[in-house]
Amino acid sequence: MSLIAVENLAVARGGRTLLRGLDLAVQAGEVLHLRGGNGAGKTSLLEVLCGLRVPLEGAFRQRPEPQALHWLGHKNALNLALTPLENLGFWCGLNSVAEDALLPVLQRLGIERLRHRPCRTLSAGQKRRCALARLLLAPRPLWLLDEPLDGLDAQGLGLFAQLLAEHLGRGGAAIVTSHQPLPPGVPGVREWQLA
Amino acid sequence: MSLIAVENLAVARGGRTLLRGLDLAVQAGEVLHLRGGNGAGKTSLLEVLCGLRVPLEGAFRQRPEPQALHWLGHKNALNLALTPLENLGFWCGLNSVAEDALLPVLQRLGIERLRHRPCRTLSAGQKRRCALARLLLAPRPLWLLDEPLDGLDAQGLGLFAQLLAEHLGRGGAAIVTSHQPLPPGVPGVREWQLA
Amino acid sequence: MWTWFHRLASPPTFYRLADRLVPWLGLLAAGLLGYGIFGGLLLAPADYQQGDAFRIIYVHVPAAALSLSVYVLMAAAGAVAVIWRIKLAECVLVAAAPIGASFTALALVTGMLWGKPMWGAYWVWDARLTSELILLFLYAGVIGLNQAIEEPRAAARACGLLALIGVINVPIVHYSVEWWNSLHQGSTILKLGRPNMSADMARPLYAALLGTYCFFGVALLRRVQNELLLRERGTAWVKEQLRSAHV
Amino acid sequence: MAAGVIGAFTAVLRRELRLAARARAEWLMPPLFFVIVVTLFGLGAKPNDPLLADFAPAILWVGALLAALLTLERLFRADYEDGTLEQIFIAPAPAIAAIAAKLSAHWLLTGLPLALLAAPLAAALGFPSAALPALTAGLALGTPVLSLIGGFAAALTVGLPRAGVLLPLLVLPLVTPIVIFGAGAARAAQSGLPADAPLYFLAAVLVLGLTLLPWATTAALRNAFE
Amino acid sequence: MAAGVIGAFTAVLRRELRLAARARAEWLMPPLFFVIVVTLFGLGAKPNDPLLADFAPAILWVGALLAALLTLERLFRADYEDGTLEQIFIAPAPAIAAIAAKLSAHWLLTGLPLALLAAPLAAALGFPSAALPALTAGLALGTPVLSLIGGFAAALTVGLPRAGVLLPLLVLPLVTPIVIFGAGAARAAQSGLPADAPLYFLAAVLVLGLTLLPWATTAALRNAFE
Ligand code: HEM
Ligand SMILES: Nc1ncnc2c1ncn2[C@@H]1O[C@H](COP(=O)(O)OP(=O)(O)OP(=O)(O)O)[C@@H](O)[C@H]1O
Ligand SMILES: Nc1ncnc2c1ncn2[C@@H]1O[C@H](COP(=O)(O)OP(=O)(O)OP(=O)(O)O)[C@@H](O)[C@H]1O
Ligand SMILES: [Mg+2]
Ligand SMILES: [Mg+2]
Repeated sequence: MSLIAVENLAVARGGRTLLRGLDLAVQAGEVLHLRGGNGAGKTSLLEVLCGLRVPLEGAFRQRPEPQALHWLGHKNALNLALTPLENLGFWCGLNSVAEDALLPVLQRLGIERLRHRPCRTLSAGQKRRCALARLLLAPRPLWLLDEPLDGLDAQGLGLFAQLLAEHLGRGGAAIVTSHQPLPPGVPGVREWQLA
Repeated sequence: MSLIAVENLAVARGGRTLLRGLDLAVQAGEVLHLRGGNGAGKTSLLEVLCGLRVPLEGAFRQRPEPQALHWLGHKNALNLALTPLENLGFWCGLNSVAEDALLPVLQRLGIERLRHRPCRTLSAGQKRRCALARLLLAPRPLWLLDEPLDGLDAQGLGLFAQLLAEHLGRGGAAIVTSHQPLPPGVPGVREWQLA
Repeated sequence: MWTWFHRLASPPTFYRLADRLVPWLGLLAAGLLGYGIFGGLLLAPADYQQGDAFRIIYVHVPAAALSLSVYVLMAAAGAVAVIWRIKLAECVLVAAAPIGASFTALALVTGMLWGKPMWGAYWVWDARLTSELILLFLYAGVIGLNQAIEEPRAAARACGLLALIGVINVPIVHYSVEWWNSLHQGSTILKLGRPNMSADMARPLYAALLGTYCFFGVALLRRVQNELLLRERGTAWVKEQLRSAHV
Repeated sequence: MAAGVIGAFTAVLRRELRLAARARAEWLMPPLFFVIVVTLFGLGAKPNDPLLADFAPAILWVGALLAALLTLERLFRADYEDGTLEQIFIAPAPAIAAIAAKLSAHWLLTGLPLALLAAPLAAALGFPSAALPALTAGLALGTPVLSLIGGFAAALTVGLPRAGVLLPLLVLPLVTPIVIFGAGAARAAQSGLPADAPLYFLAAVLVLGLTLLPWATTAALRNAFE
Repeated sequence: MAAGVIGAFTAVLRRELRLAARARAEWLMPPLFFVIVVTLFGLGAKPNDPLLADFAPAILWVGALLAALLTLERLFRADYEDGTLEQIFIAPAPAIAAIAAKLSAHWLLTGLPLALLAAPLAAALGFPSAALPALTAGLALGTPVLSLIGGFAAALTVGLPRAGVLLPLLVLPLVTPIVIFGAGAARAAQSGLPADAPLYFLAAVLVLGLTLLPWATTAALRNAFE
């Protein structure tokens, strides 16, 4: 069974059609690595897939529920005046997710020491880790990730690969954009080149 | 002759000393690739080197003039309501640089078609290219670049390597942070690992 | 019915329909307005109280009535644009705003000119007058919002939402003379059936009123056509249209 | 689903109040501005000038409105720019819960303090104390509408480079009826007339606003993603 | 160096005006805003209330203060957040040239329109035409000071996101004397008294502000980088 499937999708930005006639389906246990030049439309496509943007044409054959997907955009969705703990705690409340997992998740991502510091004072990679923490706060089958590797150091890349592999092992799936190759250790990667 | 040299530098953020006793000098024709984990202090160090931040200790043995360095931070310094042409034109005015080079530079970076669109409508990589354009608008011997590869596609990486190589060929130098290895084709790269 | 509606709302169909409608509507507007102005300014007898000053009515009342009707039309178009995302409705909304603002300004200016001889001042802080001024600001808000948002479709939908909320001001303008004891004349003319105005005066007024509606129709259709060409540039039917117009 | 709605509402409300506590300056601004407006008019008049009391309803109402305006621009902008709004729209709970919480927080932090401050300020202007209940009731009913309409306008202009100037143009025409009736109620009470009619009108507008504007605001914000 | 200073100043000024002009209707917004503020007071009062003329100076000055406050927050914030401010401080020309240009642009876009519009607006409120010069002169002298003080405050808040609790407490009291003297000059003229004393005071404050505040603002912004 596919976790998300679209048919004959067309995506437009500012009156220009970027993608057309796209058929795409992602199965459990699979990572779709979206590639394409700058401006190819990867971000726009992900926004359509997660329901933020209306496609120009086409339909979902299988549309995931909001409870079934994680969206990690280019922006980290962190309020800079709040601490990681407060930011993630807010996300938990918004999604009716228990907050018990917060501390272990922060530990897993190596930012538990920073949890009481306002996000304004975190480095670029530390913020990105904080955003990635959401993926672990609630188990959701489909991850839509836009440039998740941005700003991560070598250790961070390894950690990300590990998290993604575990997610796939539990029957999850992911669609990931990244200009660099995904780090080694992730099984089931399928590349998809946008025009 | 080194283009920049510091001695016994210490850098602190929020009361915590990140780097201490750093001696560093960069010669013409050389690229210093700063590496280090998330939060190691790479960005803070670059900000000290370009004069935006005051170091905790230490001194410049050789301090570049403002006219002699380019600083490309993590942020692109683009106003999203203005077009690339307007943003870069403003930069030229601010730096008393002639605007004739604007169009060829945009062409070189492959964003001349976008020059009349507000930057809000550019993709992440297109914005980064626009920020990189400043490096070519005025010839300056020292480039300080914080994660310049962020968001660049494969073609962009190649282009960056080419620009950097040309810069070095003209006797320039650069200090670059990047978590990914610098693209092949850049001579004279020296890695420098921060604690 | 629904499919018919959809076909009408498709840009090329509407564009051609508008082309056919405009000449007739224009003719009608010219005739009615011609009679209204001529009859009002020359034929109708001078008012026994106001003398010739009352003749401003032939401009003031049509402009004021249009200023309200156009906003209601915008709100309706806004609802269609927001709910069904129909491009034509977006164009109607955006195209109507400047016309409506002009009528509002005209009503204000003629009213002020009339107010000087009648009430002794160009401006008084009266419910009718002030609410009409606010209507002008509401139009300005729609126009400003449309210009400020760069993505045209998003701009039109934002304007649609604003027009939907702002339309509550229209009944306030209309009923202001009844709700507050206003200096301004009550609703008499527009109450059909029992006009308390001599027929010589009333007939040109009705003609001018209808003629102004027709004129608005012409202006709106033309503006919508422009808006459609602009938004659909690059599509086959626009290229076809331009070719046949020898542009 | 209901649990999700309540959870989202309280999560957003908690966060807003926490943010306000973090940058206290932002929320001190409206009451301060309010006090300054009143002081300014007070300084203009002669001491104990009865004119001041006559004009007090207008001063207080316009002051409240303008003070509320000051904070509107910030209402959604930060969340739009840092991506939080995306998370709100993507969350399982309907987005309107979060939006309603933001609007409530705005009222708690600006409208409510102003309504509470009005009585002492009015007294300082020589406003008769018998008429204070009508003034306060009017503000209590009217300030939520100011927050609702203001939030709607802020949603329409979120993400615009210079919303600062466009925003008042959108808000002020929409709120004028509120100001007219609110000031009207206070004036009626001041001259010993019954103030129920305008207060009922304000209550009706509040109910109307509560049922319509959160939806319109949510639609306007969603629209900002295209 | 002088060429660099002038180049930087004009580059920043051009950019600010261009940003303001991006939405074509933008330059119409400040005047509309003032007209609306005046209208609001007109509505809050009884129809044709003669009190309006008495309070006209206060109304116009509150409008000026509010226009300044509404637009201040964004004066440096966008540039700080997108990195433009870094480029300004790293540029060869001294940063004060760019900062002065930003402050000038702010006055051109908010203070100047009000000073120009004050006369017709005051007339609409029934303000005596003999007193108009004093009112306009006061605004012409006072609005630049509002921009300067406000800009300084905005610079402080850009750098001190959390510690800025004291800020509005500092800023609003700082501008109140300006507003009070400005309104005082108009009121003096209105009652036929000489208005020179408050106008001289405003002029003195303006000179002082022009010599001190651009530097202080630049220092506050530089401070924001640590
Ligand atoms: C600036 C001043 C004025 C404004 C803003 C204004 C506004 C309006 C508006 C909005 C209407 C349309 C009402 C509706 O359709 O419900 C109207 C109608 C009318 N106005 Fe004025 N007006 C002004 C001054 C005057 C003056 C000075 C007179 C003459 C004494 C006047 C006479 C009329 C008449 C006779 C109608 C038609 C009323 C009817 O029977 O429906 N107006 N005005
Ligand atoms: N304003 C601040 N106040 C306090 N600490 C800060 C502040 N800004 C950054 N830091 C801390 O300083 C350290 C260095 O930050 P910096 O941004 O220089 O790291 P970096 O090496 O560039 O990391 P990255 O690879 O993630 O970009 C981090 O641990 C960060 O948490
Ligand atoms: N708001 C907008 N209005 C008009 N065009 C836009 C808008 N946003 C994006 N675009 C254009 O749409 C195209 C796709 O953008 P998108 O962000 O999806 O690209 P991307 O594949 O994610 O690129 P990158 O690799 O640089 O992140 C780009 O050419 C961009 O210029
Ligand atoms: Mg992208
Ligand atoms: Mg960094």
